[in-house]
Amino acid sequence: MIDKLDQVFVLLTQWVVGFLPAFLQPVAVVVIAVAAILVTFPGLFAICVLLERKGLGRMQNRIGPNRVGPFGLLQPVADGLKSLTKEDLVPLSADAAVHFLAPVFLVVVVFMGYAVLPVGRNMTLVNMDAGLLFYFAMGASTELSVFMAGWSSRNKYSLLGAMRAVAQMISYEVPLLMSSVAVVMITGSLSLNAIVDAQNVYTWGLPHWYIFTPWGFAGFVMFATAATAETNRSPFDLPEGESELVAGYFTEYSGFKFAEFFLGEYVGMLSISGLGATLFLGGWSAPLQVLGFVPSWIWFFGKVMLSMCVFIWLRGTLPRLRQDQLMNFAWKFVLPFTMLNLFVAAAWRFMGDGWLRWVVCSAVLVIAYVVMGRVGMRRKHFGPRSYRYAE
Amino acid sequence: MQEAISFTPQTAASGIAQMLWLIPAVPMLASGVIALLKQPKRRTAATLAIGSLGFSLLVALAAFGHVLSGWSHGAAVRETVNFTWIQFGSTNVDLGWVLDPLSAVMLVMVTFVGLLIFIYSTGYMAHDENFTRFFCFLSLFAGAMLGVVIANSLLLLFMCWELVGLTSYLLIGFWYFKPSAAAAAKKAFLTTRVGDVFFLLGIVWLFAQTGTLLFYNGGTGSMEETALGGLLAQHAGWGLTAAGAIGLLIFAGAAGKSGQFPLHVWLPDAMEGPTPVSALIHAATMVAAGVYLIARVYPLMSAGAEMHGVLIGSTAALTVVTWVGAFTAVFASLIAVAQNDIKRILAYSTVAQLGYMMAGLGMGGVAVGMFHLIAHAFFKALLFMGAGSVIHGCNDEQDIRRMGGLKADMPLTFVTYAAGMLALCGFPILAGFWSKDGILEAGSIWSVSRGPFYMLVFGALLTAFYMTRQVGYVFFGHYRGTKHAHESPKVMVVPLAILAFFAVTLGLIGTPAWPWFRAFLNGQPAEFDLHAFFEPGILALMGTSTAVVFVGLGLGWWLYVGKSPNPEDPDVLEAAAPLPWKWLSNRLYMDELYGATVIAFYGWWGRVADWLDRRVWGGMVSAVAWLTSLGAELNRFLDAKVVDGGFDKGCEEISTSGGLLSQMQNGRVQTYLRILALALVGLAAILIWSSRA
Amino acid sequence: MNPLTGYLLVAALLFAIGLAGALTRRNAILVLIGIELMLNAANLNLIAFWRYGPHPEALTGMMFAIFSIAVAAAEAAVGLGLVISIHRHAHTTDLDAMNRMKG
Amino acid sequence: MNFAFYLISGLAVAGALAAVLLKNTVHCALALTVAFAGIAMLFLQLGAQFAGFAQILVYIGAVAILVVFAILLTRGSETPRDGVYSKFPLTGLAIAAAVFAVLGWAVLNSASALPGAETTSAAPTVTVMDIGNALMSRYVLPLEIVALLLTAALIGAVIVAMHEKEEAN
Repeated sequence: MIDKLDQVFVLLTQWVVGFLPAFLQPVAVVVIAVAAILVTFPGLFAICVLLERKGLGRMQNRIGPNRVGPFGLLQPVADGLKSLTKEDLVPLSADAAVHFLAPVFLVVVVFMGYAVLPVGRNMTLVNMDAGLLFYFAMGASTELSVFMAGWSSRNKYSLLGAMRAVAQMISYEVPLLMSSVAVVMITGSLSLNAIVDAQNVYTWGLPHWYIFTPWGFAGFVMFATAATAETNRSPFDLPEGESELVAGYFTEYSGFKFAEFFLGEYVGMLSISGLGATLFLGGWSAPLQVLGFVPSWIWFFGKVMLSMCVFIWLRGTLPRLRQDQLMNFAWKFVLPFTMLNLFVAAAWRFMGDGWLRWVVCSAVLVIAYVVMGRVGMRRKHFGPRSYRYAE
Repeated sequence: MQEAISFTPQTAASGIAQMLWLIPAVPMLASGVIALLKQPKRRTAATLAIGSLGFSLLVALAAFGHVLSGWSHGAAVRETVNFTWIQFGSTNVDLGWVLDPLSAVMLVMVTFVGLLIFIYSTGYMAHDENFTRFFCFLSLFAGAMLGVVIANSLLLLFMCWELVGLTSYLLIGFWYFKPSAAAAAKKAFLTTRVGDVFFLLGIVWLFAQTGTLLFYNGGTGSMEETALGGLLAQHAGWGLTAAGAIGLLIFAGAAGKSGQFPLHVWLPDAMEGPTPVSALIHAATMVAAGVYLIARVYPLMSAGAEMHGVLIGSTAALTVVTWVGAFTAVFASLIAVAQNDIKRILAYSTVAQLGYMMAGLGMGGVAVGMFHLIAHAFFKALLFMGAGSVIHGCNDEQDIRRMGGLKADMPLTFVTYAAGMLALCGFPILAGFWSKDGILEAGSIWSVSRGPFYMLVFGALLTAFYMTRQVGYVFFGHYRGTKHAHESPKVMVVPLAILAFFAVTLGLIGTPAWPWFRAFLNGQPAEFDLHAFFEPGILALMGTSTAVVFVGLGLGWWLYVGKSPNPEDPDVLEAAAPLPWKWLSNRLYMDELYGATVIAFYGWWGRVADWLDRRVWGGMVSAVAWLTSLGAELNRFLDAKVVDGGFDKGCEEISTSGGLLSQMQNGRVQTYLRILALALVGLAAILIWSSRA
Repeated sequence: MNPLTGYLLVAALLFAIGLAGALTRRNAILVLIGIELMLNAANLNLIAFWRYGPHPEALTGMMFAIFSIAVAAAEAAVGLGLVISIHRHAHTTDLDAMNRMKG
Repeated sequence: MNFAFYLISGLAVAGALAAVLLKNTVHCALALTVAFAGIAMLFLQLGAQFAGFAQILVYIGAVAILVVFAILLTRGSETPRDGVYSKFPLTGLAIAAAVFAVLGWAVLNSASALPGAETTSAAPTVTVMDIGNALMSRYVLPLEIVALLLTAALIGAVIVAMHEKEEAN
């Protein structure tokens, strides 16, 4: 029974596909899976938007949206209708084609990411051998769409915002990759299913999640920071910093295209949290062996929503980083730390079981964190500000 | 007579010999200091000159005393101090000085006479503004003359000889603003120079043969037997031995300096200089240098003379010396007769007397010649200074026809002048008589020929005649001059008196009875022997010479004394024999003869040289220049046609084609890419085409 | 027609298009784009031959392509860096103007 | 030859043509990314999965962005003053055509001799593990050399494009 509940969606699709002629079945399976993804994640998007506005309100000691529907639950529906009906303005000087293509390309690429995420047991759209690589390949393309958006609207602020966003995304893409490489090194395979299977092992009831290993924990922390930067959220949301660049690269967008960007951003956050959960939090594996009965996809979505809460929580508390601080942090702290993490993971791998490897790895990581934090990030006593005007 | 002189072997030079070099050095030093003085410093110049010469006199007397004491102890003294002057390669040139009777006597004579003349000239030159310069030259001359006297090396002697020549030039041309004085100085210098050239040839030949120029060097000197033996062995053409030839060459130098026959022309003209100069240089010392040189080189000249029993034979060199001396004596005396300038007469008389000395040396040996030289030095200096005081008295009037009757106005000068005149003529018992007598005696017994004897006797006659003529014109008759004559100051008359005393008494040291001088020079003991007079020919000889002197005096007295003809009308002799008189008064046209021959020759030779230089050498140089220009022309042609035409044109072609190629590299990347692609296509096409078979 | 020739033809076409781009465009960056295209065409050839070659399991073709991709990325980075620095000095990206290396 | 191959190669060629011929440089860059995507898909179709994803990651992710940055930094986005094409565009095209003709001719002629004409073997499944092993065994030297090369290129590009300090004043 539990197994049935766990595999409910899989069985459902097999039942539906059964009606179709044989040569159509593989295509049908794929179509159904894609449809499922396209339905669930935008739904989650709506929930997150509400959750975020309610959460932020609560954090800022105010109620948040409660006018639309009971306790404001219909607020996302209202937003959606609003964006659909709003007039879609395109600036005259804008480059029409690229202006139109930018949000489309963004949404397409972001959804492509979900192809390899293992939502539940046997519930991966495409079980690719180089799944992680595919995911990062798709992740890398989002910068291009951001650039197209910023450049095509022929607006100085949007171009500036786009440039900042692209620079930030490139800077944090490398640490993102490096931290995930540690996980790949330990599991020995790029496919996400293999990674989840590797973590889905229990000793004394406790799962072998990578987060519970010193290098895993460090890796997860770095992955989380890189993820928030990658999705331009909270402390790193400089590109669309309202106070300076109005709305960053999508200032000139309105109406549905603006909604698409919004959708793209939130779906990106969901997918990156999903990846984080898969890599470090054991994907759809249960936190305790005893809880094994609970269907796998619940754990996956639970972890994703937990990450979203953390995102929202971060947004409510941390102030915005300045551009140079942001870049310095990326190149002078996160990247070196993740590289060190690789070495520690290798050491972890070859030091055999026992308390020794725990002590050594954690000691090295803590010392590195303190030293790099103190030396690297010490507030430089800044000299007089030097202005450099664009040539 | 010339006997082998036994000299004590060279012992370590005594103290005085060591100091001998001070004698010439101090006057020279004095002249140097005077040269630095300013013109108005007259007193210091005079005191310096006289003081230095006085010091030299004292040292000379000390040296003479040393030699005298050595001689009196029976050992003739000859001490030499030699040192190496310069050394090149293996040979080295030695210099040195010698102290022996000959140099001692000369030292005393030169310093004594020089001192008297210095004192005399302080008075005579008092009015001249170049007083200091005069005394500078005088002391320089004295130093040089003393250098010649003490020299033991022919080279040192030659150096001082030239210095003497220089000072004579400076002093003759002292009044250089007078063109005649300047010309006379130049003439003197050049003629002595001709003589000196032969003298230098002699020196070099001697050095080549004997390897040393020192006279006496402990046996190895050039005047000693070993060197002389070597020289005799050599034969130098015309039957002369090397010794004879070298002797003759040296005699040519001496002839130049002492004014012998061919080179005597400069001496009369040298009278242009101030009178003390004439007295010092052209009477007493410098002209004597030539005679002294022959005396010093006598062993060389007389080397190889055969002995005829007692009489010593005569070598070819000595014969030549004698004949030249005799002829000069007669020749100069003849000219002196027809002269009207008081100093010119004395000049010709000096030339004559020098001829006597040379003849004396040639026939009678060193002692005879030297005795006459010493005697002559005294009375000729006296005569010149007397003439000087006469001229000074007559306000610089030199023509005797404008003087006369000075006997009364200048009694002291007249008395001393008369003494000197009598000594010169050879008046019995005066100095000149004994010295001339010695020479005549030597001439009478000369083995070669009796010609010179007769010529010398005729010369003595002429000497007596022209001297009385001169005294007659100057001191007797009435004064024909314009201004009133006056006696000279004491500082001039006192030296005259001293010299007069010596002119009278000097003869005693050389009389046949007591030949002290000859003994002293030859290093033999001298004993007093009255019987010498009674030798066979002596009395006859003395009788003939006194007779000759009296004939001369009487003739002169008869013709000239008391007549005082007025200056314009001709001389008595001139009236008697106008043609020979004219010849004699024009000095036998010797100057014109030289002018016609030597000067003409030089002129001609100058033109030849000029022609040679202009035509021959010039021609060659221009030919070379022409050749180089031709070469340059050829080079230009070659360069233009061959190099430019061929080579450069070729290079241009290459560079233009290079230009075309460089179009390809125009820096644009795309052109390279196009070429690349085309090449690819071409290559592929070829490959495919070739492999299609 | 066997599939390999198809791929080879496509690669050749892409190569020619890249070459045309490199030859005709004036802007240096577009020339670089042309060159990138030519490189990709070459990679395509490599993988095509690897795929239809006799020993696909030897992985040589694919490895070669991977290394070529890496090197091409480096080349693109340096090339664009050069173009940027040239632009800063000569204020132009016009290829014809960059003929300082003229012969 | 199945329909997908025609579709994808058409996409790639269209992208390439657009990249070469378009006026606006940014459009060319974007067209270039399309071409890269097309080529990546061809790789995937040929079974080289790793190469395909690497192509996407490297070219679309990095090189395209780099090109776009370069365009913006050198103000290429404004239309150039003196024409888009170099002086002799036609010769360029002609040469390119000639090269294509030669290559095409060579391919067609040697079609018979090409391997794999007969065996339509299934795509060899290459797993990342095999690639890893190959890299670490047979191709370890090229790997190290490429690592060195990339570092050098990284530093070199930075230095070349760095904005010298002194030039600022």
